[in-house]
Amino acid sequence: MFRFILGRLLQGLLVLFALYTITFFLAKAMPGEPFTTEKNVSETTKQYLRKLYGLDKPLPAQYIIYPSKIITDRDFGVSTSKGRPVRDIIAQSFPVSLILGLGAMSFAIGIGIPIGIISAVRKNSWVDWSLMAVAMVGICVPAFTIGPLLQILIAANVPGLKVAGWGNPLDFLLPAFTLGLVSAAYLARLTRGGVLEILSQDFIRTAHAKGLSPTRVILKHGLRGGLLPSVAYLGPAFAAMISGSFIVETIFQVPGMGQHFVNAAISRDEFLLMGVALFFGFLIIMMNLISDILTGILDPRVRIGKAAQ
Amino acid sequence: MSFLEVKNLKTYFHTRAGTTRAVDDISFSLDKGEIVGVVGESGSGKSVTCHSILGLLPQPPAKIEGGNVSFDGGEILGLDPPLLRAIRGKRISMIFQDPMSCLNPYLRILDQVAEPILVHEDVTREEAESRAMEMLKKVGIRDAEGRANSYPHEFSGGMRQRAMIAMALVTKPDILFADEPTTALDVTVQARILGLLRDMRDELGVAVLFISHDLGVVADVADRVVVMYNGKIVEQTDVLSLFENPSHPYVKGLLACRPTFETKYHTLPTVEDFLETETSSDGSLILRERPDSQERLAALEREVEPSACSDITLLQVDALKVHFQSGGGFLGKPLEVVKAVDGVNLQIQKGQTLGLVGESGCGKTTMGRAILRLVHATGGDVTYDGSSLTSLSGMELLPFRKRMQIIFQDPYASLNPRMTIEQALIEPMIVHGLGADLEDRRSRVVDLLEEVGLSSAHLRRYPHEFSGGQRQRLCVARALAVEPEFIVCDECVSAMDVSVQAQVLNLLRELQDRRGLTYLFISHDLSVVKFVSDEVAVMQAGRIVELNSSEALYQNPREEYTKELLHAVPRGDLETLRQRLH
Amino acid sequence: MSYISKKTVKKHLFGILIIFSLGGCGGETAVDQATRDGILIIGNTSEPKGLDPHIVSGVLESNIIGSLFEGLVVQHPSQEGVALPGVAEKWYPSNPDRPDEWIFELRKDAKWSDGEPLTAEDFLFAFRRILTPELASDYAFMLFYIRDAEPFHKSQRAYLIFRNDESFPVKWESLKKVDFGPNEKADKKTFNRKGLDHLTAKELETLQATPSHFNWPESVAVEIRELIVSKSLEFAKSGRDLWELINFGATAPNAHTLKVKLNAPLPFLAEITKHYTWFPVPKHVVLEHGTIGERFTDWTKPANLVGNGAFKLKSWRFNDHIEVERNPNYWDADNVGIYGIRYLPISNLFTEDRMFYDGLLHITYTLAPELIEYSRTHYPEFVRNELYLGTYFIRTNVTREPFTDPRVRLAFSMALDQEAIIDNVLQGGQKPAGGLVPPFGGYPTSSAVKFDPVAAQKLLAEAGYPGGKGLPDIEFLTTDKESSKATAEAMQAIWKKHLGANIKIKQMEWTSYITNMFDKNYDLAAGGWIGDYMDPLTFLDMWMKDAGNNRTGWSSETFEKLLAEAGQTSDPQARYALLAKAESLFLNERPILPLYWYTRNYLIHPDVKGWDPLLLDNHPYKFLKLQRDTGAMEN
Amino acid sequence: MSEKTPEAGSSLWRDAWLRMGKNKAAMASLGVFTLIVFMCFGVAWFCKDPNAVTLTNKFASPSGEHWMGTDALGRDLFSRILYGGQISILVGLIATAVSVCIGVTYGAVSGFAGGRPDALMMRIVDTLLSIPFLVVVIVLQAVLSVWSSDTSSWIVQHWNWDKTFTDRLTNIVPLFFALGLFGWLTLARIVRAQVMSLKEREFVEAARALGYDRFRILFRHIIPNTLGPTVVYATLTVPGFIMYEATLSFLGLGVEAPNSSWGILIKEGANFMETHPALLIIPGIFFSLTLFSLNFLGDGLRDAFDVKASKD
Repeated sequence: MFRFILGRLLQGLLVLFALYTITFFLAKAMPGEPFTTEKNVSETTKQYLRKLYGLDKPLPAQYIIYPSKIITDRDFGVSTSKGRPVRDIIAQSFPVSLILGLGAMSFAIGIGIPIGIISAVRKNSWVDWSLMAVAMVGICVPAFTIGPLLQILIAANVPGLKVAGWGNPLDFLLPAFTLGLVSAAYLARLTRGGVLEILSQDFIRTAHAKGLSPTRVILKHGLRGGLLPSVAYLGPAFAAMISGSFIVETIFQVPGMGQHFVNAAISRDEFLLMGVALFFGFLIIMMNLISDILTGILDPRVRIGKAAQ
Repeated sequence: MSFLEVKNLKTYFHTRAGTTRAVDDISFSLDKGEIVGVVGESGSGKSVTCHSILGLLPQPPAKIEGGNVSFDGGEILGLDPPLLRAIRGKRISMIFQDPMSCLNPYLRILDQVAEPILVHEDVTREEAESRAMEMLKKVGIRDAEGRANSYPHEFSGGMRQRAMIAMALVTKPDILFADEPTTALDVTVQARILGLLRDMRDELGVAVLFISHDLGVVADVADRVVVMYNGKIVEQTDVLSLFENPSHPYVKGLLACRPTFETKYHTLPTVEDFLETETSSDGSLILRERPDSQERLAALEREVEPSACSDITLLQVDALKVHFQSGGGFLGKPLEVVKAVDGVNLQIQKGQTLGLVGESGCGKTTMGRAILRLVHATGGDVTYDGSSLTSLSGMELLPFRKRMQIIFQDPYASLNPRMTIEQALIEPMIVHGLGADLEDRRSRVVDLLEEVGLSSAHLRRYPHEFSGGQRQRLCVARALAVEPEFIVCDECVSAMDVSVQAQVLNLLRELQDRRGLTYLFISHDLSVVKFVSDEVAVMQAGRIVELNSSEALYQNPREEYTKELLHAVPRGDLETLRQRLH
Repeated sequence: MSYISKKTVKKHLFGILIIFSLGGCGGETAVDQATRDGILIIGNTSEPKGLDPHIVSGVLESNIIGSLFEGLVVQHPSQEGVALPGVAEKWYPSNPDRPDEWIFELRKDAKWSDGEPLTAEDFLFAFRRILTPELASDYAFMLFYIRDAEPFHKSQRAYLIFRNDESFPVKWESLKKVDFGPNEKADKKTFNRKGLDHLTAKELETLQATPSHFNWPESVAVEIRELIVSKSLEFAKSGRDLWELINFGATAPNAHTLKVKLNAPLPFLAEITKHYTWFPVPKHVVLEHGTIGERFTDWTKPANLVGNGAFKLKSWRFNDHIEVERNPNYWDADNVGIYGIRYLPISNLFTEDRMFYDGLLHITYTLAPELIEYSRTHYPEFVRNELYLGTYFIRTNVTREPFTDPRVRLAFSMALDQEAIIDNVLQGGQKPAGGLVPPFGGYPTSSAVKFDPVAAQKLLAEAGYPGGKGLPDIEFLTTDKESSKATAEAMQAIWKKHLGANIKIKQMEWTSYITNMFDKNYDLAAGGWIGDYMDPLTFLDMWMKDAGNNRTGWSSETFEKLLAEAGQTSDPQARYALLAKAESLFLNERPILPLYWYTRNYLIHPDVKGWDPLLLDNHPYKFLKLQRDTGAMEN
Repeated sequence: MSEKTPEAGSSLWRDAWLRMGKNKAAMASLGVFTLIVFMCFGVAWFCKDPNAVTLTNKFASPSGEHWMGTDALGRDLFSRILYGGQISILVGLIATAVSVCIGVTYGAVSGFAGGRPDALMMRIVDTLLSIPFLVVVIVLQAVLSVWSSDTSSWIVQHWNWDKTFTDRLTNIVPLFFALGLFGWLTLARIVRAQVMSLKEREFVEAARALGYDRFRILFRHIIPNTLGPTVVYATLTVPGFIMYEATLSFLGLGVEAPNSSWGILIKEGANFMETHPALLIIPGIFFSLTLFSLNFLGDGLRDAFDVKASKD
């Protein structure tokens, strides 16, 4: 176990380094630079700015300086578009995204998995079909449609719910719903498939033969294995959810991390860009690792130690 | 009135393809403390009967069309689900055939064994667990305290079946339905489990409905026997009279087609030698005794001549070793080396059959695969027809792949479910450059199918459309498609009904005669090995403990282990039966 | 499974009940409460890049800075171009006939929000700071009117040393060809790459020893070369900075007088000083947290920020809000009408408007074009539509066929049905642009640009493309906004219809769009310009040859001569006449195709009093009042 | 036993088709999908010019002239939807096909190889999953927009193709590139998991015993058995691709204005939610109908190709 985690974390470091390399050169390949503006800024000023941010150095030097600063000083550079340290930006916005992501995930799990189970149990009935159709709607309807719809239909009419903003405990409800909807739909479909697969296994008959109630059969015997596909899906999905979403954040005015992915790219803010990309890469690595460990816990037959070599 | 009384039970399956009468108007009874054997081949309705009684059938497609089942004086057919659940697992328990797939792989053994108590009785978890632990000890799980928290996959087959039995008995039920409880097990384990069932009956007064396709096993435990064929009961009598005086041709066939240590036939009789079937106008099956069965049997009764010991050594195995690393897994078992095959020497002469017996986990399957280079040997050498195989690269190995073949235990798993028979048989020819063109290959496929006794009309069918016996014939045909000289038969009849087993064994023998094939016949069934082999090797814990000619080994086992194995085999003959009953 | 579903339903019913029970407390909106508390809630597009007036350059930052700092003069709340006393009580040119030197008399009770007195020294420090090259301020050019400010900012050391040196043997202008600045294209081995102005003492010594390290133009005599190098070295070695050496334009005769010497007469200097680049910064606080040229210091952090405006920073939650509260040390604190302002960085226009409808905002930053119609129907009393000092136009690339031909440019401009686009696509009450400079007091607004498809077709035919035949595909560069796409599609259809031109629309995200425009990698490019200050010059000087925002490739010596002449003219009327002449010349050539003059569309709650239309939208918050407007938001 | 003629052609495809025929939901979906495809690729050519702007007739209600009304620039919504459907259906199907090809191959190779190669390949997937997508798009836009206009003019010059058509074509290709580059990652993980369990099955061992090379085992024996989950997941990714196309088109990578697609119509329509909901709802209905039918079709296909399912 320990060796496995250690190995995966070491691989994770390599992934982060590869990710850094790719992001670095992609950032350099984008047209324009951080100081491209509409304003009448003189070339001298731009030179000073480049020097200030260390962007006047030759590429190989820049390539080495950034990671070595991260390692020695935990310094992720200063955002060229926000004028503040990247570390502060992530430290300020990630907790928000984390709360929103956790809300979205609880919603996705709380809705998606029960729907999947009910659908599996009532396979090929109208209940199943209509639930799966609802799930399809969840997958089809993009966030930039469902978000405004919620604002117009719900927030504007339900007292206590605000159209947008972040501060009151209730404020996270609508954005979390919007963010979690797609995942809920995916989870519903994956859970349905997983549970169906398990329900066709012989040991379910054993469970029935023991005289267990159908509920107990499904929850105790069917669910554990039936959740495996969902767990595999949730790894990257959870990483994506807690790192924020540009669309949901701008629609609901949430000060989260997702907008930095977009804004950093558009303003060629390469330090912020690499900062959030590395952070997201870190989340992906950790979540995939956790999802693999969870798979191992859920399914004692899986020897992830073997799979990891 | 008996404790359990089944009257005129009818269970039909309604599918798109039509209606199948899985259980067709059967009646039987079971008394307290009685063991009743239910015998029949797969599809004869044995399991459906049990499932019907317990309400475990998926409805639809199944539907109970009629009949009564009274249990302890009350009707239980069509009982309210909650009331039926109170009986299920509490008063009537069930053991299933395959303990691996019937135990929940995601839950610990102890949890699963304690669950029926928790559900049916108002006890604390601690109490339930301690009772479960007691029961686990009672069914003979060594080191129960230490192992009860393991998962099913960490148990061997026998241990799993014991856990199943413990799970069934932990609520002290009145009746136990045992559905092929030993079919997948080694003979020694089987003997122990059968003993256990008898002990439980004696100790707890449990009535057992013992389902099996093997009359030999039933003879070892049952007081009375019910024989089913095609959804109907064809014979129902006490066990002794069944063996002494079988009346139904099907029963006669079943008794005859089992290879035993005493079998003298060159070719095994099959059920077809006794039984003629005809579909009547209303769709039901009419069973008739073959008028010529005596002649047919007589034709088979030819003393087996020990085949002339050819002096060409086709295969030579020297100090073969296969070691695996195991453990080091996820939840922290230490890394250990498993010596699956640990220094094995043997040789097989051309045209002969070497039988390899041993309990599951002894390394016989690994050895078969190591010989074919399907697993990598850790040490030692395999020489085939003068060339060493262990050092060959992938490309150099290709010619030997053509000459050496393997047939696996599960024919269904070893056929690609998405390939038609034609594709599956033509592909090896393409790979090995056999046959001039597609037409030629097609005609070879047709010939092959006929050789293994299948109709060439099924060329475009998929494996799932065949019965188990047919599938194994397909596997044989596929192995033969590359015209091999040597075939490893890895438990290739172990999962089959005895009647089908007889057909496949006959086929293998016939092919050996015709093509001069050499077999390495791996099996845990000593009777079968005895029937097919010229020489037999007994394997234990990765080593060969005894190797001798078939006759000598069975008559005069030298090693204690061999004796133990031989002793455990249910003989299923009258003498043993009489011995048991007195 | 009925068990599961029932339980699920129960759980959710419970959740819904919670929502309603928590939500059911009164019908008062956030805005109602804010009005009572005297807090103005205002939409402000996005998170500011900072609050340092010398570093930021955006409108949204200026909105916040406008409450935290105060300049020499203050914009009148309702009258355009009128300056009220700010830090300065009085201001006047020392010579009214030639207003190239201005005197500002600062009020004696001016204080920083931490109670420290505000003196002329703070202004000098502020000017010096924004012009310090290391600070790399985007907007430093706003101070280039001040004498020597530009060469100082551009580190033109040699220029500053020699231009005012009477003993220097040659005329400075004759040295134009020398590489004083950095020259990226120069040979790596020479110092030309770094530029003479930027060499360190050590490098200058090397150069003195081996003059071949620098490529001089032939015309510069060897003695001059040596003189320049040795003087530069002397200066570099002295350890003094440029500031001490040069005769800089801003001086402080005493603590409460500021004297600003300009390059040329500038009658509207007061207008310019309303811009935040001219605001003072607290020298004592800035220097406490870093040096003058340090860009990232903590002095603008919420705990440290000290200003001189009517408000001071109360709280700042990144990407969520910035709130300011009254500054008790403000000289005019007694007359400030509101208690605070809450700025919300709402980047999504729709969200902003919906928040307004939901009673969460007093004023929106903009009204989404798609929602104008809806708002006019449902919330007519809240919709504002005001002129804004800006022009929307389409740049043409005059270096590429077919727009090298002025007739083609004119044809495209004349075929542009401005009113159809305004009425049907934009719907924001914009005005068809008759010229480059939007209408404002005193300046003779041009009406040269008119929709005339027949004349356009004729011109196009004259240029050799009758009915659009022979015209190549024309690439129209625009941004990824939905509204600019719709405008582009409408123009595409209009040009197709009237001229038979084939337009290919190239949508790009912002920086790519700017970069392509910079690289002149376009045929037509949508664009616009918002005036920085109330003068036509802000729209005209960008079309000079070397101006950073020209980007069309167009230039005209006559045009530049006219602008230069206007720059030396003190009489406002004569100056406007010259500028109008330049504009008309420009429009005859038409390197850009004016489409409309901007309007601002936004929503404002009637509780806000004293928010009057201003062309530059630079509302002085201290005059605002919040009062419950009876009859508002009854629904 | 004696007849030698095989049963009349019960090939995998025919069998699958027959089984499909019995699945009502799948057949209805097939009908709907065919109808939509027919409308977009057939009927569309007889409709009004989808790009004809009539500014004065904006937001018109449905009428005989404009069956579904007009949009914000007075263009006929119906023909815009049909023409947009051409792009969206192509993007949805081709991008999915590309990502299925890459994802299945990659995942299968990774799972089959196991050990170090597998770990390496999966870490590459982790890396690609974390790369900021927008940055890639911006770079691609810069690089490929030059490529597409060059290619377009080359084709027009050398092969004499219709210019408008060629332009549309070369504009779309970079889009597939962008979508295909990242669309396969999750699928690869799914297929890998499948293959890991399939490669332990006995028929794979049988294939090895028969001397089949790894290539044959992987592509003929293992990959066809991963079909079920692949089809289901692939149908789930289609809406994602179609909506992505809209975002990319706005960034200049894909459909060039004034041409349209469902994604673009929905994205633009969403802005008129309060005032002209029809602009969102009508394209939305076409979009979801297509996806619903594709989804049920996918389920049907999975069942139809699952030869085991017909056992009972």
